[in-house]
Amino acid sequence: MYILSNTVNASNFVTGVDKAFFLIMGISLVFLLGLTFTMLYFVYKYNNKKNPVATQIKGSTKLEIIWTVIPTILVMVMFYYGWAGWAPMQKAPKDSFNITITGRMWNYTFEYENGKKTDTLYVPMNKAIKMKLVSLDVIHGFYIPAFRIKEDVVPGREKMSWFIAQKEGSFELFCSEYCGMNHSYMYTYVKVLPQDQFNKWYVDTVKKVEAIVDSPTATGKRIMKNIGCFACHSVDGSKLVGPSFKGIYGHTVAVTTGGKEREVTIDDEYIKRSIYDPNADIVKGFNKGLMLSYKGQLSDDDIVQITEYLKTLK
Amino acid sequence: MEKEKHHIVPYKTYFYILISLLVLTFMSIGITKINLGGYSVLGALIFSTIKSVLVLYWFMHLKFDQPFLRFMVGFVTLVFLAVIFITFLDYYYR
Amino acid sequence: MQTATQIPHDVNYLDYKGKYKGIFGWIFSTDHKRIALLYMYSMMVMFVVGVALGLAMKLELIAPGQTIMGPQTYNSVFTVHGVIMIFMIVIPGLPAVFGNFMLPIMIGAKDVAFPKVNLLSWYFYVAGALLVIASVLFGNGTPDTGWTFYAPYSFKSGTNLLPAIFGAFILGFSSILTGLNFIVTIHRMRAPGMTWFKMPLFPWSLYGTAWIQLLATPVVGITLVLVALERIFGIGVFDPALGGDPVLYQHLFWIYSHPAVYVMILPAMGAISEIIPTFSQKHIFGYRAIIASTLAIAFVGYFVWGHHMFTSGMSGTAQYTFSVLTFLVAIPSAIKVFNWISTMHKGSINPEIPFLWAVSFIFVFMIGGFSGLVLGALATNVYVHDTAFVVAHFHFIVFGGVGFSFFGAIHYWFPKMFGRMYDKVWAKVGWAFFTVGFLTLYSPMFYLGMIGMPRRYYDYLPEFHAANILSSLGSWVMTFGLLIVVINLFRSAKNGAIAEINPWHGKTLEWTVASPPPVENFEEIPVYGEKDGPYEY
Amino acid sequence: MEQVSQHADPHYDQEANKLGMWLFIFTELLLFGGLFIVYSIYRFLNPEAFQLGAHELNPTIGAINTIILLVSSMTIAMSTSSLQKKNKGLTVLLLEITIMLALVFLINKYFEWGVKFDHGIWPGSEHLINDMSRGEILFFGLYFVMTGLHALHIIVGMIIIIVALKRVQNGTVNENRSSLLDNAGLYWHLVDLIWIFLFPLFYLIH
Ligand code: HEA
Ligand code: HEA
Ligand code: HEC
Ligand code: CUA
Ligand SMILES: [Cu+2]
Repeated sequence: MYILSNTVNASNFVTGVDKAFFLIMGISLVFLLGLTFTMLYFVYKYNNKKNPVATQIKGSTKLEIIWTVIPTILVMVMFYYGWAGWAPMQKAPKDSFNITITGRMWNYTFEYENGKKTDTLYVPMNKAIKMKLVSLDVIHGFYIPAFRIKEDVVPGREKMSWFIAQKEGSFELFCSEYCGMNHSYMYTYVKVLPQDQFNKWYVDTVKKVEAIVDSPTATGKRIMKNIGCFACHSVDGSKLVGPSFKGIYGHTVAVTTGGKEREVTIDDEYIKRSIYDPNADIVKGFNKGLMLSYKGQLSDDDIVQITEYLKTLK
Repeated sequence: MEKEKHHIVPYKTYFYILISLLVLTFMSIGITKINLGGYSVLGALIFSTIKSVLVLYWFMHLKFDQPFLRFMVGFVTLVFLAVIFITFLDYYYR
Repeated sequence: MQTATQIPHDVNYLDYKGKYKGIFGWIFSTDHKRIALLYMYSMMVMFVVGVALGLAMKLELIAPGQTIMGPQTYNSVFTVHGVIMIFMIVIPGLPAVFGNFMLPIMIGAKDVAFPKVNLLSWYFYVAGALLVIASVLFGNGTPDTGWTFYAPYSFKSGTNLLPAIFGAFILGFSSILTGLNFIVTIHRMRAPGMTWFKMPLFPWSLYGTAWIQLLATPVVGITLVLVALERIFGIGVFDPALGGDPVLYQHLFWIYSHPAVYVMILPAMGAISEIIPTFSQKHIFGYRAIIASTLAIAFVGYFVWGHHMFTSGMSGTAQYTFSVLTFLVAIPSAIKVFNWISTMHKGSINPEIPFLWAVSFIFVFMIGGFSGLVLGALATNVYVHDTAFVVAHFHFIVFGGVGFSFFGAIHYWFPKMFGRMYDKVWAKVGWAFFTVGFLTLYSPMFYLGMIGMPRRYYDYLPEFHAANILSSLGSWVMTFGLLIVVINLFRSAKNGAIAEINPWHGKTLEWTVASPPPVENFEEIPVYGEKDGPYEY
Repeated sequence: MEQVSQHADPHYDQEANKLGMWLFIFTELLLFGGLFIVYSIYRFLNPEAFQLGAHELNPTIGAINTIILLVSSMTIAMSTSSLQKKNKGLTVLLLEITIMLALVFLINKYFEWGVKFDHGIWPGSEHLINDMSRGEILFFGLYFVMTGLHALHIIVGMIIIIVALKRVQNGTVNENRSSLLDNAGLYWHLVDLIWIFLFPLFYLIH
């Protein structure tokens, strides 16, 4: 159980939530065991072999009042602890470190204030992190079990979530709200680094060092990985939500354009259109409306890089 | 089977009710013509409520029916209003 | 027009030859007992599909990665599983089967108030079910939205949702008509002398249920229509791209679907409230308290829907209001449990099979209910919302509650309905396997939720593996138990020993008529005197 | 004819029929209630857009339709009285008037919607989606759904009234067995009731 494992106090919310959890579980267990054993005892004690004639008791107002009032008090206590563990989640401190989280089918992209984009969430330890949650298509759920936080990412609404990570390490980050086919693959990790290591990472990547790139097409691949194309497109020929990228460059596909079928040869122009205006040409056998336009998220430059990479997928 | 029942409502009662309904309709048109800002919604709703009470009581015979029907109508209305109220707890305080 | 044919009173409803022959004697029959059986058999067909899908999911989840199906299939499977189980099994479940069969007899009436409407509601049920099935078989893909049809995914999905949505709509209509019928029946057709507070508790629970059906179902009806219109025309009401608010969809959906869970459980509780006094041979403890709690659940249950939306971004005010109300609705359930257990106190308990089901009902219901408390508290809900914990909660309480009560009820009323007795030993064996399997199947899901496994997950990380294996094993044990129970009942309906009129020495009116009951139940409408009552042992 | 249906039928329970109809009306109220919730929330979120949208609608047609419905409500209410007074001819006449009024209502609605279509406004139309604010899209979406659903109820109501009319004519509905007519009346008043709220909410509140 997380509650007992090494993620204790991984974030500032753990104590509050777990306290409520234990309290409710504790009261529940007492009642569950108590009532079950009473019941079994009655079944044994007042079995018709031992007790052939029942004593008719029709009720007792006193008892009814007692067992209305006591549970009422208990549930109000439960409510209070539930509320107390939850209330701090509602408002982030002013000096928080800001990250924008964009959910789409089926990956998250994390964007930092300096423009850095990643597919894994890197955060400094012991610092309040405030996340702006944005969804581009359907509702997703931003869920880090170890931190006890969860917030739906709703399209058309700006939502917020925040935490202070208190433990170094790597923790799962799931999409908790069902969002279509690859919902269960929409997970990634939070990497909690000590402040100095984080700073180094943070500044490092700003430079967008091209030097570490081992092949000319790796940039395209990295862009695609970070923005999540591979959630829907494979590179090995298998059909996911969208067509596979394997060998697409230069090939001819059947598409529907404005209701009419036609054949096109995949070239730079077509790829660009597919990314900026995906619903213009719908590849036969695939559904409209799933792929969203990446206008404003991918520059023409990025697309050139992507195209270069796609050319290599023979 | 039950003998008693059926109070026969005279035609002219219905006619008076219609006249009141029409008057209320014109009043509500009138009141929304004057600019009351946010209160015009309230005004219009008040008129609608009065009108619906008239319809319920006379046209729909609630006045002459057993009390428990009136009670049920009131209950259902209250439940509905409570649902709207609770939904607004979300939107109003967002 | 009713023709004045003389209906014989010594012919039971199963043997009666009416105007129509063979199968038409059933599907054109307005006899509430035949309609009840029609419901039961059609539900059973759907139920087999639902169970098979459930088992398929458990098989898929036995190991990470692909086991027997792809992700898209899995999503369709849990959607259809949820839709079938909720809209076709547990919502109509007890009211349509035992309510239809027993309600008129228990209140001393010859039939329900509107027998034709009753039959119509069954036709609606079949039509709705067929439409849902059509969405599986035809068009471009089985619906994959989950039974909740959340916007905006429900109009992004390219699958064949419209028939499923209209199917659910029509099923709602069926449910409304049943509820309407029951309310009128209870108001108008109680036997002379049976005042409201002499009515047995099962009819009382149906009365509370019927009001929920009546007042909540139309809301989901219109919501589904809006989703359909959204898909067809793009009217924009829930589409964020057109200014709509997807969270409003959730409000409307749960305004129905939360009360709907009480539509499921109230009749189940009603049946338990009949079984326990009969097998304790004792007056039910706190008759009026149980009635009050039924009505309180029905009423307060209408206002707690928001607890399904604690992470959707409601205002803080709404969140704690809903949390408080959720906790309040738990109290009447507590009252019922206490009263049931007190009824056993100083009784003369005959631990027959219906009673065993009732006791195990109380046990699993408590577990389900307590996990509901964890979900109702804000902090813990945020943590376990949309995880396997929720799945465990609702299987314990929906399927544990309703399923156990259904089996309790069928073992209780079976001799009355079919005039025959089942094999009691096999019934116990089946019950034992079922209960053990049930606990093995769903308990691990609590644990999975607590370690953070989200629900509706086709694939999972290795750390979730062990508990999932256990759970899958449990599903087989339980199904084995289920098979024993069902086969036993099926065989006994034809070949069981002839049952007595009142094998359990019950005091409610259904035990005064022949088994199986004659066509119009009572030759002469019974009259309740001063001293009579449903639980006067 | 009248004699035939004189004998009391043990299966006929006027009170039960009435209660059944009222319960059905409750479900109808909540069906529209769902839409009213949607309306009130979106109006609350987009007050200006809803006022702009309301300007597009023609209050005169709305008012005329209101009057038509109110009058028809009266005529059908009167018809239940006249049936009790055993005045079959008048009952039939009043029901015919009711049906005519309902028809006029629908014709008005037809033209009203027609004008909207001419302006390029219909659910999902390009004009709506491209040129109008989000709030207005919602306004018109709700306008079409709610008035459309209401019109559907008018049609259903008409059918019920026609059936009742036929039954009054052939005597199966009479002063002793008036449930069908009473229930047709109740249903019709429900339609009226809903319009009483729709009218100001869409046409009036500028
Ligand atoms: C039969 C159906 C049924 C019933 C009766 C209940 C009963 C309850 N449910 Fe459940 N619920 C569902 C069916 C049901 N539920 C379903 C289907 C879902 C999931 C839907 C989906 O998302 O797909 C769900 C989801 C669900 C959620 C949302 C979870 C989430 O998605 O985040 C919540 C949150 O509050 C909740 C709470 C409760 C509570 C507090 C009760 C209470 O009524 C329980 C009361 C009972 C008891 C408390 C036990 C008995 C009491 C005692 C023995 C006495 C001692 C008691 C005290 C000291 C208090 N339920
Ligand atoms: C009554 C409701 C009901 C029932 C009985 C079941 C039965 C089963 N469920 Fe159910 N399940 C749901 C309702 C139900 N489920 C719902 C609502 C969801 C959510 C869907 C969604 O997310 O959208 C869900 C989701 C769900 C999941 C989670 C999917 C996910 O989130 O990834 C899983 C996982 O294994 C599962 C498994 C099973 C199994 C193995 C069975 C069965 O195989 C068990 C076998 C059943 C029995 C042995 C007998 C039960 C008897 C009765 C109920 C009475 C019979 C009545 C008549 C015959 C008339 N179900
Ligand atoms: C939500 C799923 C999804 C995501 C994410 C996605 N796509 Fe697509 N893509 C599709 C679908 C579905 C199609 C086929 C329908 C169509 O043509 O619009 C498609 C089609 C394409 C095509 C045309 C392929 C062909 O064979 O003609 C290209 C090129 C493409 N996508 C590139 C990308 C790139 C680059 C990205 C990432 C920046 C991306 N896609 C992200 C779903 C997706
Ligand atoms: Cu994104 Cu699930
Ligand atoms: Cu609920």
